[in-house]
Parts: sequence; structure tokens; C-alpha cells
Amino acid sequence: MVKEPSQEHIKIPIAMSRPYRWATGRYLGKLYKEARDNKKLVTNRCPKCKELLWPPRPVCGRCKVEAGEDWVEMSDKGTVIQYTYLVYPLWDPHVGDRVAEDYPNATILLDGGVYLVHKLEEKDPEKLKAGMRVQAVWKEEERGQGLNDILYFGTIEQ
Amino acid sequence: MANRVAIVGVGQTYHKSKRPDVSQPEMVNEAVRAALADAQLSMKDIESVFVGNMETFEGIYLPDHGLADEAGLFMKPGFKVATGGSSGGSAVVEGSNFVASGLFRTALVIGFEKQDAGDTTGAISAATTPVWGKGMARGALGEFAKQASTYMKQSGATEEHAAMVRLKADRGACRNPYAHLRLGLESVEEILKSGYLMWPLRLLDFCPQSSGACAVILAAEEEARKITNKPVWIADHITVHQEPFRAGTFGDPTGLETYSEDVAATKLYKRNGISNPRKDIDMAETYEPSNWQEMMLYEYYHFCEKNEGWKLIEKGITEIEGEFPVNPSGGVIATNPIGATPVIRVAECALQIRGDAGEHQVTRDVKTAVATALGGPNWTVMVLLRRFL
Amino acid sequence: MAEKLEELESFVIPGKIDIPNTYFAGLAGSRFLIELRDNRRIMGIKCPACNWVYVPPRSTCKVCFSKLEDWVEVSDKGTLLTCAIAYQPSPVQPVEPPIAYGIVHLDGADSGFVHLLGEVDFNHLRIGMRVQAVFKEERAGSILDIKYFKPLD
Amino acid sequence: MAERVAIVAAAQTKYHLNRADAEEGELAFEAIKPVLQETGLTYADDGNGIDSSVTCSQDFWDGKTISSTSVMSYVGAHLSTEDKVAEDSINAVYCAFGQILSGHHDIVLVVSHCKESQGDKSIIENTAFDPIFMRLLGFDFITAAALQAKRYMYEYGITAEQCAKVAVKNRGNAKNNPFAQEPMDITVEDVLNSKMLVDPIRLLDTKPTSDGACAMILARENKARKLTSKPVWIKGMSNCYEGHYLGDRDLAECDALVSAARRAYDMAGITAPLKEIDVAEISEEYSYQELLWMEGLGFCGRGEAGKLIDAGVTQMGGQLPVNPSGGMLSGNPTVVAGMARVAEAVLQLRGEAGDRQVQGASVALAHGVTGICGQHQCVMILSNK
Repeated sequence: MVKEPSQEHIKIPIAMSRPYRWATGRYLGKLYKEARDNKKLVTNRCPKCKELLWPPRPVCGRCKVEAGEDWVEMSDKGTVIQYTYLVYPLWDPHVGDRVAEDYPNATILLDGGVYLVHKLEEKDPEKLKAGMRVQAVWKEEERGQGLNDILYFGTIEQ
Repeated sequence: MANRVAIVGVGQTYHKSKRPDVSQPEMVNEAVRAALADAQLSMKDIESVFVGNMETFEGIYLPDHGLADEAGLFMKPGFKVATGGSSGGSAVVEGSNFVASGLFRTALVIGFEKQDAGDTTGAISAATTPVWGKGMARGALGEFAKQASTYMKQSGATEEHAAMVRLKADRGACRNPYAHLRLGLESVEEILKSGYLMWPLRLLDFCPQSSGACAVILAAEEEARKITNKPVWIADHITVHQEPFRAGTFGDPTGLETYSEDVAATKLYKRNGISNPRKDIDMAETYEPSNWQEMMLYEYYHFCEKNEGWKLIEKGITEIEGEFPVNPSGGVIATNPIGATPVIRVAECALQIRGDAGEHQVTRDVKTAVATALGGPNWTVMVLLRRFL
Repeated sequence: MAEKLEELESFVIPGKIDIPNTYFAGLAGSRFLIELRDNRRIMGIKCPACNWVYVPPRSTCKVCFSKLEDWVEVSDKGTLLTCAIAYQPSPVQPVEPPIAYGIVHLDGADSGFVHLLGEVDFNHLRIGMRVQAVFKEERAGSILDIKYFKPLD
Repeated sequence: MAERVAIVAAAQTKYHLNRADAEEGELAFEAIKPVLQETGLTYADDGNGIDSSVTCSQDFWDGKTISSTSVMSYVGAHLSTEDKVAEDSINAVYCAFGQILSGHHDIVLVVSHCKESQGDKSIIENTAFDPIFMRLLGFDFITAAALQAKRYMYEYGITAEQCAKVAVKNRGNAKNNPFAQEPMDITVEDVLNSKMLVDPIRLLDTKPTSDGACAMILARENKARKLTSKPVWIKGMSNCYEGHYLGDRDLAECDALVSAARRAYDMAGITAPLKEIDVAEISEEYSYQELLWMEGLGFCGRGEAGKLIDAGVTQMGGQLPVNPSGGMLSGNPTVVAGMARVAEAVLQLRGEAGDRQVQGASVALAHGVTGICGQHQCVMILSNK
């Protein structure tokens, strides 16, 4: 075991943000376009297993085959499978700060059959439950950010 | 045709949140020196070096290059692997492959993370990019919280069971001088009093952010027998990756998918004649970032039936003195220097097989042990170790 | 939904990865930087086996893997081993370009010391020239406590 | 070596300044699809399919922790073996070579990708420098390379003209390579008159920003023979780390390359590299590096590479053509560059290099480099016999 010496420990803080220009590519770009222009969620379907891919992409990772362009429009309604809420603000590397997002974070099964992670409008832990029905609440402005064109998922009646 | 490979030396630093006293290369150097001392070798006996580390955690591009002057890479062949949390396990696998291949007689495998240099949750959240999942990431915490909530519902496990896992881990950690969190916890109630980080995960339910390093030295059979009279053989290893089709970052939050752990265990056991893991294997060190995860891993690795993981802890089966000890070192929930973590699992299994684990040596005579690693989205590495070939 | 894939657009999303880091200088680095800051001294460390003086110091000899503890002070003067002049701006530069960089063989050391060069006519920069460290007045315990190396007349 | 390993297929994307139209996986798939089609392979661990994938990418360039997740779907990773090597991609080929020789895998897919266009080169490279002693000085790779170029030129009397000749030769060669990004008809004067970036390195001494991907499949001998009539055998391969702190290194030398080359040559039984090797693909991110690396590879004595370029030894038709592809200078992304060298060597040994074919090539060398001033070097000897 190494003993800790008592000398002063010099530290060098470096805060260098790294800028990026990430591309969606054409398949995910299709989802972006439909979300931006029509507030719609679309994806493509695997020709082999017939499952919807998510996000849309040119291959099915499960069947390991090319997926092609069997595009499908999905409902923006779904069911909450799991949720959790944040108690402690966590560092968001894309923001560059601690973010105390006060919306619960949920895994949602869309009626089309794909899972996505998003925020829930309902903040009251007492009212949160797995199985609750939700629907996307779309941004009215500045769309073009894919799933972030959805503000959050609001609770809907059964 | 392939050479048989043995672990002939292991070494680790003590693990803490912060190591302000040492630079990153100096910290890694401690583990390398410890492994060399354990093997009674010098650096010139080392023919190759394989490194596991996740660069985003420290914000260092090509971090292995920065170690070259002080951690033994200078003028040696080797490379770095980065497979998320399993990086250290992958480094052991590649080191083992290169020795087995006959390309090198010895290999030094290094895993390290100096998490005092950055923000771990931030680095894990950066596993998503803004084009898919911006602002939705909650580090590993969010994933494990969701898995815990599902597991609770599906299996009937309770928060008390999770607390019992935590208590077991702490008992092990307190007997392991290198462990990070050595809390001296005394009761389940004490754990249930700790606050929620992210429901249902409590502060004491989740692993710490540790800074530390671990090194193991591998040697081909002929060399190994010269170096030590207690070689620990790498009988087999397997790596399986899993794609998160159901929006998980680690596996599948819905529990509906086949897990990489399940595939890895099935194949590894089959080709090594293991039909009853809890009988044919003597102990395990797993990569369990939360106590909830440990109960799930019991199931994924076939140590018990589905939804019965909590029964193992309830019956004390996985305690140090138990029938099938798991994580006698205190495990990942006590110590998690990410890149080093899977290497520590392998090193701890080797110590148990040698009978050199000191105060946390398990009661059962360990002839066979399995060390596992977990990386995102759900990377599984399993290393099967044996006292006899 | 009949568009051809080639007609679909790819969206480019600008963003960043922003996670601040803190690096501990460690055993050898801390003492080196403290000496720079407090005493304007440049310290090296000597390998007992290789008889080699490293500047900046480190805790282990890269060649023989000996532990290094034998501190020696080296001169703030030395000989230029190589140099380069960066003309184009980049976000990582500590001062405005053009910037001259050099590796200096300090008197008493066996390795080169990497730093900036200043107070120098770029046309007169040449390998083998004698240079001396210029310290900043305000020093913080950083490699930048040395402002640059300037030519000795 | 008890058993032989072959490359049975290799493919590259065309290299491009900016592939904003594709995300990383889509880009990689442009290289993966042809190797799957050529071999007819699918993913299976029954001895007849791809049973392991080794990917190579850098989290700092992808802007993403665990960057291999970008290509996971495209390399059949789901419930299969995948590993990621974080160096230049030639080391991913090395990793796959070790996996097969170890007996653990039979047929391995190796894939690398990088989109330099999406990140900031200076900032990313700066983070590779030791944070205590070098990073704050504002280094990036070209600044460090300029220190190396200056020292190398001083020590051995290498001239700016000789370095410029490398740039002219490689960009000219690129005209025969359909994958090359920047084929150019330029003269030594054009290079010497191009913008000074970091003295002594000028714009045309450097490579352009580049996006692209490369894929190949390795197989053990008994499988390889079934998969292709033109296997290219790995005869020798090794790599090596140099030290990190630039001041410690004699930048006019490249000891790590000498060491890696020695082991690769020993394995391949090569004693006179210039005579025994028919074509070399060398990773030259800056023009001086082709000369320095040629010395490290033992093609000539120390300081004599300038004479080789003057004498035309390394041009097409010379005794040892170097970089018939146009090399890195004609546009390869970092990370991918080493595998691009291997892919080009494979084309040469299969006689499929088109207008850049070196006639009768039977032994090729591929070289990859990672890090600052060539801190990590990898050498590979391939043959069609």
C-alpha cells in the first residue's frame, strides 16, 4: 500500500468543450424530416423479421440483413413501460452543465411497437405508473431536432 | 495448436474517489509494479502490453500513449481496447489471445480509470449523441434504476433483498484492503435509510466513482511454469455484444430480450463441460454496478433459475462463507474504477484460486472461478479460470 | 412516402461534448510545478541506473523502470534542439499566433524540454542557439509559469 | 506460427472531404457490404460464418462514448463477438490476426470508420498530449510534427524539396486510385509555395480533412481457401509504442518503428527489405514522414531516404513503389488510414489495383501509425504466396 505524502497536490483544471457536427444520415434523416414537416413518427421495417427498426436504418441488427425502405408511419401514442425520476442533477455533456431535469424519464412502448426513451409531462410521482397511456406533445416551433421535436409525452385517458 | 495461458501475477492500487497524490501514469505504475512484484518479474520480462480504459472519463485522447513513459509501454508492442465498461475484460481477452497465438510469451494487461479527472455520469451520457437521445441520457444510473424497477415487479424481489446484497458486499469490502467503500454497514435498515439517487436506486445501492488501476501478467505455459508454482490458467473466455432494441443502454429494460450474458454463459459452459454452474464453478466475481444488478446477474449467468436471484442472497448462498460465493472482494458496488474493474474481477478470481485472497478468501476451495465484465450497450466478457488444466 | 433514399436529406446537428477535467500533477509533477512557482527553479530527476536526468521529472525511468527520487536542479539555460512556428490560429493555443515552439536541451539535463519561444526574430531561429527561460511574474503552478524561452545573446 | 491467416476480402469507401449525408454506420456499411457480397459470408459461429468482429473508431472523433455502437448493427454484433481497438485501424487487423491464431475465432470481420469533418482536429489532438507538461502549450499533431520534421531535416540534411517530392509523387499516384480524395497534378514549386501552416510544414505537405471507412475479412487457412481463390497471407506483423514526452524522444529517429519492423520481418523471414518487398503502403500524414518511416523500415540507411526519392526508387516503376494509392496525403481519415494501407496492399497482391498496379507484386508492406510524431507504429508484411 502506498502512503499518501503530505505535500501540496498541484492540479490542472482544463475545460475544453469539443464541438461536433453530427449527421443523422439519410435513414434517420427521414424521421427528422417527417417530425419537422408533419409532426409524424416514421421508421422502416425489416423485410425478414418484419419488425420495425428503431431508429430507422439500412440494416436490421437482429436479422443482420439489409432492411431497405419499407417505411411505416406510427402513432405517437404509447404506453409507459418503465420510468424513473431524477433526484440529483447530473452532468449533461451536451449542455455542459448539471441539469436538474424535473420531468420523469421513461421508456415508452409506442403503439407501433418500438421503444423510446423520453420525458413525461406528469411530474407527480404518485400519479406515475407503468402501463399509463401517453401521447407526444409536439413543439410548435424550431422543429428539426428529431425526437427532441417532442416536448414530452402527456398522459391521455385510456 | 494454441498455447495455454496462465495468470502469473496480479497487482492493484488501493481505490479511492480521488488520488490527488499521483498523476494518471503514476497511479497505473503502482498497479504494474505490484503485478511485477507478485510475479517476481521485471519489466524486461514483459513482451507485450494491452490496455483497457475509456478515454471520455478522463478526457484524454489515446490515453495509453500518455502512459508510455511510466507504466511500462515504452518500446513494447500492444494496443488499447475500448469496449465500454468491459474494456478491461477485453484487454485480458486480447492479451490472452496474443499469448495463446504464440506471438508473445508474456503479456501485461492494464486496466485503469482515474475518475477524479472528470464526470463519470457525463461521460456515460455522452454514449448517446444529440442526433439520437440528446437530453434523454441519464448516465448508467437511469438504466439501472429502470432495470431495478422492472426486476422488482417481475421477480418479487424487494428493497430488503437489494439491501442484503449491499450488506454482503460491504462485509467483503471491509475484509479487502484495496476496496474503495468500506463502510462497516451493520444492518439492512441502515441501507434502507439512505436516500434515493434515482428511484428505486438509493445512494447505497449504486457503485462509487473510483480511481484506481489493476494489472495482470499473462504467460504461455512453458514460461508460466518457470515463473510461478501457482499459475492460474485461463481455461476459456468469451465476448458477446448485444444491441439495445428496446431503448436500453445496458441490455434491455423490458426483460424481453435474450441477454448477452445468457448467450455468453450458455456457450462458455457448454464448451467447458459445465452443466451445473453452481457446482462446477466454485465462485464468481461479476460486474454489478448496483446491488439490484447482482441479483439479476445470478440469473443471467445461470447461477439460479429466472426470477430467483433474490433467493440466493436470502439464503446466504453467495456469501464469502456460502455455498457459491459471489463478489467476496466487495465487488463493483464497493469499488468501480471502470477500465480497471473487469481486470480486478480476473485478479480477484486468480487470488481466490491461489488461496492468496487473505481475509476475504472464501470458505469453499476454489478450483474454478468465473470473472465477468459489463459494457454498454450490453457487452459481456466472461473469463473462466482454473487451478488445474 | 415514396421518396427515393437519394432524395432524403441528412440533418446535421451541431453540438458539443463538454465535460470539464481536472488533472493531478502527481508526485513528481507537483514538486516540479511548485519549484517553478515558488522558486523559479527548474528541477529534474536522475535515474540512478541510467545516469539520465529527466526534465520534467517523472517517478519512473521509462528505459529501466527504476523508481526515481534523486532530484537535481538544472539550469534555466539551454540549447535549442528543434523548433517550429505555428502560423495558423487554433482554439487550443495559449497565445495569439504566430507561435514559436521549441525543444530545449537544458544545461544539466539529458532530455529535451518542450516549450514556447519568445522575444525572437523568427528569421534568426536556428537549431543549436542558446536560450533561457523567462518566468511569468504571476505564477500559478503550471507549465505556463514559464512564459517562454528567449534567445541568449 | 503454427497456422496461416489470410485476408480474403477488403473494401474501402471513396474518401471524401465531408460525408454529412451519412452517419457513421451508414458510411461503414458502404465498405462492409462489398466484403460480405464478395465472400458470400453471413454471421454465424458454426465455423462457416463470421464469428467475430473487430471494429476501430475513436470516441473523440465520433463525439460519442463507446463509439463502436455506431456500427454495431452493421457488423453483426448482436449476440455475437465484437471488440473495439482504439488505435489506428491497422491494429484492429492485428487484433483479428491474434484472435484467429489463438484458436478462438476462424473468420473475423474488421471495420474502421472516421468522419474527421464532424470534429475539431486541433481540440481533439490537443487532448492526446500530457495534460500537465504539454497540453497547455497548445499543441496539436501538426505542431509536434513540425518539431520532428525540423529536427529530422537538420540531423540528416533532408531538404524541403525532397519532402515536397513525396507530396508530388503521392498526389500524382492518386490519379490512378478511384478511392482517393485529392488526386493532383502538382509540382515541387507548388508545394514549396503553398501556405505555411507550421514551419517547416506547408499545406501541400499535409493531408486534407477526410471521411471514410474500410472493411476486410480475415480467415484461417482452411477457411480462407474456400472463401477466395486469391487469399493474401499475413506473413509477419507487429507494433510498438514509443515514449510520450516529446522532449525525451530523439525526434529524428523512429525507434518504435524499427522495433516493430524487426519483429514483422523476423516473422516473415525478410532480411533485405528493399530487395524483398515489391510494394509498400506507408502512413504519411505529413510528407517528411514517408522519408523518415522508410528509414525506420530499413529501406535505406539513416538519413538516406532523401536520396531514394531523388533517385525515383519509390515512384511507380521504381525499385520499390511507395504509396501507389496516393497515401494518406491524398486523403484518408486518421484511424482508417492504416487499414486503407492494408486494403491497398491486398489489391496489389491480388493484381486488382487497376492503373496503380505494381506489376508482379508478390510481397507487400503495410504500415500504420497512431499518435504524436508516430508514437505507436505497426508494420505488416503480406504476400500472395
